[in-house]
Amino acid sequence: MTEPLLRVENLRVELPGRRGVVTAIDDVSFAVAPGEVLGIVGESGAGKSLTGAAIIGLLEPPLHLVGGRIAFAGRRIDNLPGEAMRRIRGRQIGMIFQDPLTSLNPLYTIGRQLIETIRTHLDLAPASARERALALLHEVGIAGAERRLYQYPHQFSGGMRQRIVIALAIAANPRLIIADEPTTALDVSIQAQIIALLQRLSRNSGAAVVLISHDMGLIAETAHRVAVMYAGRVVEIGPVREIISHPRHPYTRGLMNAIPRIGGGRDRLCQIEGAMPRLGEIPAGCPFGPRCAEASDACRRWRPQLLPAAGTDAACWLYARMPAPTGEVVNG
Amino acid sequence: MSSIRDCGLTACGWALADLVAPAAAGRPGALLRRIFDSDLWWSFRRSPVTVAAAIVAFVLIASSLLAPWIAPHDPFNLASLNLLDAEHPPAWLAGGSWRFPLGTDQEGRDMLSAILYGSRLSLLVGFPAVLVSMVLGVTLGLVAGWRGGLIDTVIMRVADVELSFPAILVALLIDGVARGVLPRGIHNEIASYVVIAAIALSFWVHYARTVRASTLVERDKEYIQAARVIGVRPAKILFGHLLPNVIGPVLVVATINLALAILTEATLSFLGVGLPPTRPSLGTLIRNGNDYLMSGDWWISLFPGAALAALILSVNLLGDWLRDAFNPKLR
Amino acid sequence: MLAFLIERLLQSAVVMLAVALIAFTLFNYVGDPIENMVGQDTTIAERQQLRHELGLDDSVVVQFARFVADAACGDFGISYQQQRPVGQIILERLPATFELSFVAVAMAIALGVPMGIYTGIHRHSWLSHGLMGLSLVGVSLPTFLVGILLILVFSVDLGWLPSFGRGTVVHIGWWSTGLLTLDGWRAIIMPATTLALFQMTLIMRLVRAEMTEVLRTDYIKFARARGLSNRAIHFGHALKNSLVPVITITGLQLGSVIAFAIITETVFQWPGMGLMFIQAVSFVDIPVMAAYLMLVGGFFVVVNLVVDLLNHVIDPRLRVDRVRVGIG
Amino acid sequence: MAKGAGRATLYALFLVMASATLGRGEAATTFRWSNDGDPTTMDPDARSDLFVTTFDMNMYEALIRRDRNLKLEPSLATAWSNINPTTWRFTLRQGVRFHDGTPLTVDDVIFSVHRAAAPGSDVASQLSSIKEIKKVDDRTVDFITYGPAPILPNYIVNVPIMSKAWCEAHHAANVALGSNSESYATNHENGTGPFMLKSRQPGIRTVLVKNPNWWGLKEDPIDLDQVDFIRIVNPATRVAALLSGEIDMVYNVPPQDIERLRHTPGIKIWQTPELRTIFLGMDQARPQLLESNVKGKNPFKDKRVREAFYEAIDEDAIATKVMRGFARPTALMVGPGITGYDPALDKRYPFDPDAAKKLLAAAGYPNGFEVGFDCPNDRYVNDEAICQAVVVMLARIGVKVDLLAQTKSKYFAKINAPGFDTSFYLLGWTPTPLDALDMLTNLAETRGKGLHVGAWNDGGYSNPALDRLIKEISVELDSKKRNALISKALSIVKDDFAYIPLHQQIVVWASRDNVDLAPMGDDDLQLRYVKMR
Repeated sequence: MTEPLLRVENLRVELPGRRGVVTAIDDVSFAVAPGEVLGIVGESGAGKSLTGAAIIGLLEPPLHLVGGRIAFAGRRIDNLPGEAMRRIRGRQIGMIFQDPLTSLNPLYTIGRQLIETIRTHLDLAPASARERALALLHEVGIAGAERRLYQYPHQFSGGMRQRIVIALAIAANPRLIIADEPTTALDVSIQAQIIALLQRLSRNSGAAVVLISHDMGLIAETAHRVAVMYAGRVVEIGPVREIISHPRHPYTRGLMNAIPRIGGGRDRLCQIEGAMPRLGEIPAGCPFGPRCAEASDACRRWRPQLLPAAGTDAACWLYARMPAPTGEVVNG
Repeated sequence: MSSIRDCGLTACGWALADLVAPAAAGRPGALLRRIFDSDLWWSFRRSPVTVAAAIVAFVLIASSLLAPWIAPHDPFNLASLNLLDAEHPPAWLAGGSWRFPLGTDQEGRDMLSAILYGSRLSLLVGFPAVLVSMVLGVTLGLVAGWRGGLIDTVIMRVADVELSFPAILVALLIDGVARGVLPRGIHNEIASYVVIAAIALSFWVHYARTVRASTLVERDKEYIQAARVIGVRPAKILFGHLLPNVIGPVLVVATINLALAILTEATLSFLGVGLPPTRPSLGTLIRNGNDYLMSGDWWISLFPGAALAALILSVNLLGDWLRDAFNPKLR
Repeated sequence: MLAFLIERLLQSAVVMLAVALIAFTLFNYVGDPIENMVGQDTTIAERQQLRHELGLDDSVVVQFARFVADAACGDFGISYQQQRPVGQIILERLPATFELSFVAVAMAIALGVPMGIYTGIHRHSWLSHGLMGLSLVGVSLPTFLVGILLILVFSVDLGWLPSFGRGTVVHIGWWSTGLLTLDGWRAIIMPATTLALFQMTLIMRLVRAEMTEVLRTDYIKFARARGLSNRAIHFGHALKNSLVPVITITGLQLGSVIAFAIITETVFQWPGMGLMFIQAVSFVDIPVMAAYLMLVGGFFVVVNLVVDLLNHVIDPRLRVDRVRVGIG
Repeated sequence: MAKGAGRATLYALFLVMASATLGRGEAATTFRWSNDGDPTTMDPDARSDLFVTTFDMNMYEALIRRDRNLKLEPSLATAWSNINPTTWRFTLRQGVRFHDGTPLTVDDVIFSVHRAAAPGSDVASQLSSIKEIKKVDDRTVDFITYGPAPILPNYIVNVPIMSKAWCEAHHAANVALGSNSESYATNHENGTGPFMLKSRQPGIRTVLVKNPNWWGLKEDPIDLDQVDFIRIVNPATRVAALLSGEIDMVYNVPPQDIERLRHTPGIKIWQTPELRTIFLGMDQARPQLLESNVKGKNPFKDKRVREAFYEAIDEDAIATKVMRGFARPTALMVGPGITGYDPALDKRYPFDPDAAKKLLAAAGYPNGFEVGFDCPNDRYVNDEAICQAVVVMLARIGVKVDLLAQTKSKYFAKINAPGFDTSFYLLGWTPTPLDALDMLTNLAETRGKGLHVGAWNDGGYSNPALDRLIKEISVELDSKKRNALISKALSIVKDDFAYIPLHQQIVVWASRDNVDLAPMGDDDLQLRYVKMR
């Protein structure tokens, strides 16, 4: 296993609110190897986007990092001073947001926004920066880049704008790209093109990708490994094949069954009863406990750690060969 | 982004509904608990500046509205004025007396009572004037921005004509007409309405232009088109969805215009078209006192000035908090 | 765009005519100029004769028609008070008011915008609260009080600045400027500050309100994610997006600069058009008042035009819409 | 603009800037003075108020002038006498030259009198008694009047002598008031006086310089080389300019600042009683008052009501508090310095609110009545404050007064002819020829057709006996007998309470302490008397 490009250990993010402090991300750990595509999946509100924001250091106050370490290419980046972190953003880690309509500054031409980002990180004269911008546009599949460089965002379609966002994100050849629901706002046909584009770019530049999405189908086709998050925690993580074919954690299983299959039966899709608990009201023990059919007394009292479960790691007592750790209750 | 704006209304609608609903259900106690429990109160309590501003505003407005009962003298009752006690310095200075705690003006009016009565008059002119001009201006601004075409041109050109007449001239016109039409006696009673009309007529333009500019930008946003698509009546779209998203700058202009309204009233009174000289407002007190600054009677002008400054300061700070609190995007 | 310009200029002509008509109906409420033109010994017969000569006993419509006809060929009539052509008086007084307003607005923008940005970015720093509070005091004190207090401190007590007038003035053609002499600058500081105070507060608060909203948008978040410097984000991306409402209101506030200029010029004896107008009102000098209002009316139309154009320059979305919807 | 041209203009601007700041060297002795009003015209015949007259009469001169004690003294005429009841003969001073060098001749005198009497001239009404003017020889001229005109010299003081050639050359032969072409004489002058016009910015600044070959230099050596008149409208700014030393003298000093100025080092206060009398008038003509709740009759027609109003007003309080001691309470409609003023009569009826209440009850108004009160707020010193004080005092005896204070142009348009639209008003009057007859004809005589007759009698007071007395006074040549008749007339006006006189204002000027002035009753600043150490 080569040294992981990104290593996240026991990440903990809290949100001080009116009724006391709430834990938004609780003890999340995972790693991403260079060139690898890690999918992070889960219901909305499970903390996927927050994890992405935490990695790139863009948590908006009052959200703030409380515990854990984030290491990028072996160097800790969660405690870097503002200026140092800023230099990493865009240069080492690129980020793509969900809604292309609002991710681009309406008053600047796309050329200007591209050239500005390029010259911020790469020491290029304006003319060569312009060449690179044109090359980027070409690379992300925008025809007639020469003419369109000086047009404004509102003169492009949703799909085209997302391509420009991606061009912006990879402008400085970052080694890691965090894509937060990159295709959610687009229709299906464009989605496929965007995903293919992301895969091609990642393969060509060897950049790792953290793909955040609630669309299991998308993750299944794209990611090498998948982390399933629930109520601010990683409940299961492992190679995509394993997660798809035989999910270990009951929640992951529920998710897989919820995906309609082509040629599958016509009857009702099976649903997971209840709803994910709000951040302030996470039950003791396993957060999925109340909704889990196989919940046992242990599940209700002790919080499971990520335990190896034949092929994937799952935070579930079903796979604990050893008896549950004695007495010690860890409450989220 | 557009989704956040879309819930702009619902958020503040929610805050209000949250407060009102239980009262409607006939449980006033619950309303109080609701208020103290709601988000608004929490954000209010958190910023000390706003709490201080609220206290100052409350004290000033309450004391001025209760002036007839709490003021030591009645400055508008001419019979009680005695010319010989004119220009007493404040009580704590030599020559001052505790009968007139803040001293007296050039006509023997006790400063403290004059400030209380004066600010009552100023408020009774200031607030309605700003309200009327805001309602008128915002409505016309929305309509101009929304409909575009001829209506927009007409409204904006009327605004230009309006803009070129300083409030002073507008007041002269209205006063002249009022004086010509109405018999002398009634004129004094409606003097304050004349002033309100004059100020409102020359201030509505500020709101109209601002709202129009913002409407032009918001009009093509998706949440508006969405509302249009589901058949919401245009008026509901304008006032329900669009207005909350353009209200920010309007509140800024409104709170500052309150200061402008009070001062304009003083200028009009000086020209003899505002309130009658025998019933001076806060602005008139400052203007009259202004001539005495050089003669060493600084208190005639500075105390009313300070009162006005405190009033405007607190109202504006409250305005700031209110705008931020009601703006879901900033929560 | 040319069609749009011509259309707006035509509209401005209509506006100026409307202003002149309203002004004329107004004048018979303002008082009777004859009283001020003659001494106490002039007989009633002479007054009637003078009134007839000046055409004051004609109906308002006739007076208005005559005024517009003359104005069209640049003759604004003779001032009752100064017995001189109104056009000449305006040419003398215009530069003073223009320079004062220009310096005041420049000062207001130069101070208001950065302060607005700072308080917009650091919303809860004590300095922001200090700035917000301080700026309000400037707004809530009446202009004439602020003016007098400045004079008291800087002219009477310290003697640094002149308490009145425009200092030595350099004539370039018919235009007179005080900005070329040190004495001129010393004279303009206090009046410009008094005038700028109100504008500065308004601009600051507006920029703050808009900046706070813009900083929450996705494209700012994306800009940060791209590692752009704070300066580029705040002064580049964020500021430009906050400018649209600010420009509209600042353009609009030029009007209140003119209204406040009337008071400021009276306090500092600044030989501008505001002072001329106030004296014309108290003297009921109809030609001067009519000319002033027409000029101000025209000025506003131009300002509004410029504001609309600026908005189009800044916001490309408006530009496209204009073509599609044909905004008036 | 090509690069080179840009740099060139920059140099030009820079040079202009440098020269402007250098060229400000002070002239020998410059006297800088300021006032709120402005000398609106340099044409001495077109002037409309006292201040313009004062200013212009430093450049122009008349045949006769007044000295610092208001006594008549020779000016362009060396001698004058009433050779027969209807003829005044004047002998012209020799060797006098106008500012443009042309000599002064009798033809100039005749031309000037005709110009002054022509319509449009503000002085015309004062020359109504002159039938014709005849040239006797190169040194003497005769004024023939319709009837005996004992006070003609008092009017001649106000007739400025202009150069016939200069006026005709610049087609300023008559006053341009009201015409729609600008008159040359408005902004240029060619007088014979001690000062000449150097530069003029109307409404802002007017600069005069000494006339080196003035005929009067021997008796009155002129101390000043240049006189800068700077207009400052705002009272507080005007006082500040004096305190900060930017100006040497303030002509119109706000009364409330006088106390402080008196105690400020480096400042000197000059004062002398002014000739203008401030008084209250009542509408005694209309059967029913325009602005009152009394219907069917006019309370002011009843002498007891007028006396009640008189005794309800505490003039001493007004003089000390409102006017801060700068007013001289008066019982008569004319003050000291006016020919015919009789000090014996100058005792006010006592201030007695209780007696006033009784009088009102006796007249049928036990709890008073309502009446409108018209007042200017920017014409006389503290005019609005005086009115508010009167309102307060009358309120104490039950009379509810509805005060309408307006700017002077609206105020005069309301109360003066032809409408006389007022019931109770405040007014001030300065007899221009400094003679009581002027006050009696304008204010006390029943309104009639003739010139002046009751022209300003806005209240419509009418007393046939008084009218006959006034006719007698106007033709009585013996000054002792004339003064006796005037005293009789003044006592009638006083005892009949035709008006309620309040006070004569006191002229107050303020200056730096290195300035020496000669304040005069008619508020006339004669620059020839001004000295600077």
